Amino acid sequence: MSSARGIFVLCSEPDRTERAVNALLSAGLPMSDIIVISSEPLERYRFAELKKVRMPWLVVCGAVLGGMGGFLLTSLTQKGLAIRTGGMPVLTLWTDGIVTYELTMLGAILTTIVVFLVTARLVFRNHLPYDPQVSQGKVMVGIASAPDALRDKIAEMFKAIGEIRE
Amino acid sequence: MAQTAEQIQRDLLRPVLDPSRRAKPVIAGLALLVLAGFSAWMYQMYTGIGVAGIRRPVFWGFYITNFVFWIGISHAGTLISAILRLSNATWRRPITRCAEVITVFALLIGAMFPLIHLGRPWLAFWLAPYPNQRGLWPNYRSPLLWDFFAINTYLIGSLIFLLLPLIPDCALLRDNVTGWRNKLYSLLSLGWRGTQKQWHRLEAAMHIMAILIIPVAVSVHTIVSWDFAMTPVPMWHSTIFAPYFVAGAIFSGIAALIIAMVFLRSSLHLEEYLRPECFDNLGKLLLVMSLLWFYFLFAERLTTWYGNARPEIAVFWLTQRGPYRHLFWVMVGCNFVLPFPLLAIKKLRTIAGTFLASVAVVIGMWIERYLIIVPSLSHKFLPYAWGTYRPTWVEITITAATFCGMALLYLLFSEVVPVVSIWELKAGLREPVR
Amino acid sequence: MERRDFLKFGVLTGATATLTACEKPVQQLVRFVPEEDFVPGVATWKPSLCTLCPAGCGVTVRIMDGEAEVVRNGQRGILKMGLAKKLEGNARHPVNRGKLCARGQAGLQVTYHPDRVSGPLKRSSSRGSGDFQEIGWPEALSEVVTKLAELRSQQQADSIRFVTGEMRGHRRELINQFLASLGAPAAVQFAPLDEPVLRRANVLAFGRAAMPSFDLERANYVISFGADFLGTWNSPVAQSIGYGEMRRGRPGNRGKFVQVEQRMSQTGANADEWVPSSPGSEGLLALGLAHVIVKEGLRSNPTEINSSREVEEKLKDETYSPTQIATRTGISANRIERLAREMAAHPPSIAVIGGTPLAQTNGLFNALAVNLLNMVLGSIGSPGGMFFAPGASTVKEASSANQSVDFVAQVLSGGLENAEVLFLDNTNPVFAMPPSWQVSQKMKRTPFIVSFGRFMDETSVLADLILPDHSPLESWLDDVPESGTSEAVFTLAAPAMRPLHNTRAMPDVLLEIAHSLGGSVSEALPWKTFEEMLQASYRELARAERCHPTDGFEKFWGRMLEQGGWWDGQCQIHSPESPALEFQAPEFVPPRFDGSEQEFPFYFQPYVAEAFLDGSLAHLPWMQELPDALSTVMWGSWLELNPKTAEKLQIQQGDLIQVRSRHGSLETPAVLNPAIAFDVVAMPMGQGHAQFGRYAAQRGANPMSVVAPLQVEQVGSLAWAATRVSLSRTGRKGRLSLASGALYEQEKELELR
Amino acid sequence: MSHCWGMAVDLDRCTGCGACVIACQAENNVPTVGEEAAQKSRTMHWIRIERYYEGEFPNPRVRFRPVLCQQCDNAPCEPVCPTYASYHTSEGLNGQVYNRCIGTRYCANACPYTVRTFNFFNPVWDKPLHLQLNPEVSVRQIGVMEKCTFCIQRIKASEIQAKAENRALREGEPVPACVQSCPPKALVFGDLNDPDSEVSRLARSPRGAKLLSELGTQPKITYLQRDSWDGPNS
Amino acid sequence: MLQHRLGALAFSLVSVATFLLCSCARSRSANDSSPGSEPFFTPAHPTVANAVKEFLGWRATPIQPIAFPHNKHIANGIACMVCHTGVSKGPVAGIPSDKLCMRCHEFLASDRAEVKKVAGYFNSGLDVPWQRVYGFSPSAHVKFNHAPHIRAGVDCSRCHGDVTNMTVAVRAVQINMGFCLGCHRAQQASTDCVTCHF
Repeated sequence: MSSARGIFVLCSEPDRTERAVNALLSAGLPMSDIIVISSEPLERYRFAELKKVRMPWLVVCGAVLGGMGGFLLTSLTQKGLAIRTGGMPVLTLWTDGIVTYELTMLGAILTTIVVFLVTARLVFRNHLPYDPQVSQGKVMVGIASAPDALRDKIAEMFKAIGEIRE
Repeated sequence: MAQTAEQIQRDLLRPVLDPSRRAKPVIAGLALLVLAGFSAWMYQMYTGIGVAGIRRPVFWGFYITNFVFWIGISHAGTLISAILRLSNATWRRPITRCAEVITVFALLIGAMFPLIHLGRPWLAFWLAPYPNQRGLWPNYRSPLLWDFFAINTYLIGSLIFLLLPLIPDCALLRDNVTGWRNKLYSLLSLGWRGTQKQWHRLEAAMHIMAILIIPVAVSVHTIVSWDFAMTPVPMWHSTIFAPYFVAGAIFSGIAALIIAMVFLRSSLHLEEYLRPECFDNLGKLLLVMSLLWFYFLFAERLTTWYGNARPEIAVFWLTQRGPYRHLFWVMVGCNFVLPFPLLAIKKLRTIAGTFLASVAVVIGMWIERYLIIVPSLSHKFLPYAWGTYRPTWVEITITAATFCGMALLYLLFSEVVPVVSIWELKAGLREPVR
Repeated sequence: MERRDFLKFGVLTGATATLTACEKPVQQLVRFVPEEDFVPGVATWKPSLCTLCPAGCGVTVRIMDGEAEVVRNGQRGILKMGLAKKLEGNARHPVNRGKLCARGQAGLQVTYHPDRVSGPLKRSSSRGSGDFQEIGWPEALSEVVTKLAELRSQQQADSIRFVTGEMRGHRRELINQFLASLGAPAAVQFAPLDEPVLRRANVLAFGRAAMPSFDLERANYVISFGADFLGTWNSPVAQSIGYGEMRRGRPGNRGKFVQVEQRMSQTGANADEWVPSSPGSEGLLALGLAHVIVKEGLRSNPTEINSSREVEEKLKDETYSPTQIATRTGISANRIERLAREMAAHPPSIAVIGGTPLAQTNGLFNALAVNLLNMVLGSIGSPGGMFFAPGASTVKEASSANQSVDFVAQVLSGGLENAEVLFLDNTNPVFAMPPSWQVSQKMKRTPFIVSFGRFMDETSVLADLILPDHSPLESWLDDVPESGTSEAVFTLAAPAMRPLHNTRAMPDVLLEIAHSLGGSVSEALPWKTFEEMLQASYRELARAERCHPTDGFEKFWGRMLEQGGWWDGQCQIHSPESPALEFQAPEFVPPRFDGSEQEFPFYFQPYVAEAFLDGSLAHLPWMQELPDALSTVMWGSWLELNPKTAEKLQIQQGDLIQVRSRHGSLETPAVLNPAIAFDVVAMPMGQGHAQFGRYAAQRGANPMSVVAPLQVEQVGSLAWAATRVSLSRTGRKGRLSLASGALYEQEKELELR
Repeated sequence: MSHCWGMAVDLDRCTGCGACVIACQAENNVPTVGEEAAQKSRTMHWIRIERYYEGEFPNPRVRFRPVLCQQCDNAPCEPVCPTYASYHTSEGLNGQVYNRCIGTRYCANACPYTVRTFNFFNPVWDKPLHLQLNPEVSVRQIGVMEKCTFCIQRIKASEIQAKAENRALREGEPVPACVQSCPPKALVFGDLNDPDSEVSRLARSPRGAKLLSELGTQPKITYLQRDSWDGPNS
Repeated sequence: MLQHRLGALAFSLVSVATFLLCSCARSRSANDSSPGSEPFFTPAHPTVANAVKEFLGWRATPIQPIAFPHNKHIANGIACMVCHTGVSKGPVAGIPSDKLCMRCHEFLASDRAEVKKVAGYFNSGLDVPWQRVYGFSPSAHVKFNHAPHIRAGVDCSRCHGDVTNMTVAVRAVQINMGFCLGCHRAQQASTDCVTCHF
């Protein structure tokens, strides 16, 4: 590990959290480096404001992919099917539509979950510090890798806010 | 809302963390009945589908009734919760998860029935399109195949819809237990930390899912209705069927939700959370659906009666005055006559009132599905081939077992995870009062 | 393998190759083929003969090789053999011309029935207990031989009785020769469908004891008095073919068909007009029709009758005028007149009588009256009329005229108790006779009973010894169809397949017994096998008839076996050969009924069930599951009554009804039939077997158990339609399997209201 | 030239005798189901003779109508089968591929003629009744749907035979078992693509009608209506 | 084989449960009226193991009552069709009855043990209970006709392997629908389902 270690503070209430965040910001850290871990979404606070996500667009892409998959599945089967049907259609556009529709939705749903898991860094990348006290309502604020130069300063600031975790 | 976050957490985690409750005999009893149903199914599988009461011309009976019924019930959840989420109704917070769980379990149970009713269930995998040496594919023209796709999509969707908001609560549990349960919840929480990014993504994903799940749910019951409407069977071949079924599904779904909530409320002491206004609101919804259902019923019956086409009118009179008349009027009573005053009069729209109405609606809607399937099939076009249907003990056992199964799964679920979303309630605390 | 051996093998395979090369093309009628020559998986068609009813249709049997589980020399194993797979009509046979009824086709199941008696049995405990032990053929035969020899030595051969079912051709010939050689009285037939009344009437009217044939193909008007001629009566396949042609075979000319009966039969269901006369009044109605025709001078081509003047005078009598008979027959005078004028205006027309009217106490009157109507219509022996099949004249028919009656007389006069030895073949009087005649009890007193039964039925179970016969498909068969053809026909069939079980053909058994007895008996029956007897006999016949072969008897015989018999191919419809008809106009005799109208308000009409005939086919699962044409009932018996009657008695479809007469009672479910008179209830014969294999035993009820023991006047046969009964509900539901869901196609419910 | 097999049923000839029912049962290995199953209307007959009363005593009438698979051109049973077990053969028949059938029974519900029968149990033939089974037709196993095939095995055998002899099929070849047996010749079978065949001729008859034609299923069986008698030349 | 694996998983789960729960379930005759009858077909499979085997297409290797050496007969110049007579004429190739065997073996190699067995069957009036080597399970519902294939010039070995090197015939070729279809497609023979399934 590099010398850069994380430093966090456990705040017992959201107002303190805001103070902690402000402290970090004042230390010159960018908002994107600041990590706020809580047991509930803290949407009201400034630090919760993140830029717009691209998730819906990805989902639309997934839907299009799913739909294309569905349409290809039905239409290619039609092509590749060796079944003799005595002149009856193997498929029709109307019923193609239904399967295509369902697979479009499935594509969208699966994309949503995948995009969520990836962007929320679940399952895959899991090295964030944590403290079980978060689930008792504490909020953990800090940065994952603080330059040594700043660590002491931050620690100093955090001391007033709450318990420090490294 | 007077609770604090700690209180919420304590109250809602109690059922999970404190297993020393009296549910065990209930669970054992339910499990026994489920086992009986499973045995009946195995007996049927071993001896042949003939142990069921189906016969010519009523080739579909209890099983498909159950299938439609349970798929209908499954619309409780996701649809309601999605609509309420999207409309950002605050009173949704304590009930969304109850509803979503119903969806998943009802769907699982419902999806079992097409398998149970197959003549050769061991070949059910032929419904899936996969490359094979025979060069055979399923027939995409068959509504049953649409069902296959729709139900699978819906099942995956509603499972995700249920599990996504469960992740933070699993993380919460993870921090509150030790030993193997800790490992289990660690796994279930997928490494959830609770960073603001995660929260944000979660809410975004939930929002998208809520949007996605509504058209899927509508399509599922539409397609279930098309299982019937696509065939030239008297009173089935009807354009009204799709909205009729969707409305009926939501109708029975809300009723199921109310019933589940009443049980949860009393057994898990969630009086503080599942508050009367929830029931009042759901009761209003149920009232709307009851009116809608009656409207559809009237439209369907009136056009059939007015059209007076020979095969259709035969089925019409069969249900109206023939051997199915008792069932028919019980259905109307359960779905409209009884719930309407209970739900329309504000004084009666209490927890008990909505509960009573809901029980009636669930019974009535089951009968409705039965009356859609059996009379039509028993009186098709050629009177010589008319017939009757009577279920056997196998069908009855399996049907009863699925109700028990639902209760059992629900009960077990409520013991494993908080059945009311803790983080959503907590978040609700901070919500600016509008 | 050594070189020498290999050469031998080569020769052999060469021979096989030649054999297969000159084999006949498939799918053609071939005579009995040894198993080795079957092409596996390819069907061969062999001619045979249907013995399930007296019509005598020619059939072809589809034979394919298969593996049967058999017992050979006490060892169970697999045998590859030709197996009959399907029966179809013999396309060349003049009676049924390639067609076959449902019953005939189900004949296949007689052979493969799981409850066939598979070997000789000896009674092992008291009579009727049904306990038998298996014995070998030698012991079984020696027992019979000992018994017969003993009787012969005691000069008691006349106490031997032989009762058969309906039987023609050389089987009967052999039995009679066998009996004659023993010095025993001739065999007696007992067949419930034998129609002794009609035979007697035909003897009286035409000097012929045969069943009549009808040229329906060319008829323009057919009136049938109770005869189910499209279903079960006489020669139904031949008659159905003719009916089809009458209806639609002549473009622009569709014949009319009128049926007179109280309960609509399958035949009646096809009628253009259905006339429900009152029970027993059919003869009167026929005379009424004849009255109108004679009185109004509508006759175009009357049959010459010697006594025609007297008969005519008699017919013109006002007693038979439509107005006079209207109340008695229940048919309005206008209608009678219209019918008479119609049938006279559309010659050729035919009147047919059969079934219920003949089973009234005045059955003979009814039959004679219809015969007279035919004469008045001029339909005797003319195209489009009624005639007698020419083949029938070649075999002795007269003796068969009253065989069933003889058996009835024998039963009633104590003939059974007096018998020392009773042989039974293919007949079941215990089942088919009313219990009040106590056939079973009387038979129990007979010291020694031998049955040739293939199945354990109510009569065979009383036997001391059961010597099971081959199934028809395993036997040599021959027949001279009595009706249904205008050609002279001999049907002949070799066994279509090898026997499945340890059975022996009854004629062969008789020959073996005769040879064991030795002496004059053996000399009288010089043939080793039945086949030999047939050959010898047909050699004679071939010489006597015009069919004498120019290319030698062997070829002729081969051709006969290949096509299933011999027929001359010439249509011969001619009047009966009696010089001129001597005929008395019959006197009207009112029918009598057993039981008072007050106590027993309903006429009870058993009828011949389409699927079971007299009950002899109830053991076949295909027949049990064949929905009855009108009631659509399967697997059971039922009582038909009018819905209005049912409503009055508060009876619903499927209710278990108790039917009671003065002589017994039975319980059976009710079936509503809108086409039955209000005061008539009808019930199919054939069910209610106590024993008859797993499919028939303990199923339904036997209508005979309530039938009164009345006899047809001047004939003596059972008047099975002369019973009155009362009905009562038991309060239970009966076991009723109905194929139909609705009576009417247009339900009255359907109107907009 | 491809064939289009069809049938004409002359209801004026049909006597309701049931010969076709047994002929079919014998030819096609149609099992008997026993009384209990028959009570539940689970009989397996591929052809049934419908009986309808009209009117009441003393003027009742009865109509018989043999009903078998109508081999619809536009068959409701075909599209609903999820596995292609019921499908349209190249000769226009409604094929039923037993081994592909998973037993949804959807086709039977969709069939407006209710002519499909289902194997609720494995068929049973008490030994040695199994020896009567026709080896040219499969014995349908539990859980599969079956129905009239127009005796496809006979059609195939005739076609193979004709091909071996290098000729076209003749009129009157093949013949289904029911048609073969029918005593009054009410059933006529043949190639509808051949305008001179008897079945084509009958299909054009003014008496001809299709069963439930209002449903647009386009059956290949023509029913020639029963006439009433109103004179010698009707 | 994917479908088999999938199916196997599902079915084995189910069948284990069946075995546990339905050990008391007796085989039930559809003809209730016929107690004690010995049905040719059981209502379901006689045992669960049996059902699983059929589902997975596992077939026991047939054990023949007599070790018939195909190779010796073929080496002696006896063509297939000498014994399997039906192959060019009809649907079934046919297994000869012991009468055909005895045409030669009455005096050929009649002292050999296996030949004596044939003679034993012949003398008892019964046939040798040969076991099927090929053939389809009843649930395949397939009707195969040899003759058109022979007429089309399909060699016996195409489906039956090289019998010249076999003693007792073994299932040398796994015949399944894919095998049939592959050939039918290559030869442009009909692939209409009712060509074989009826």
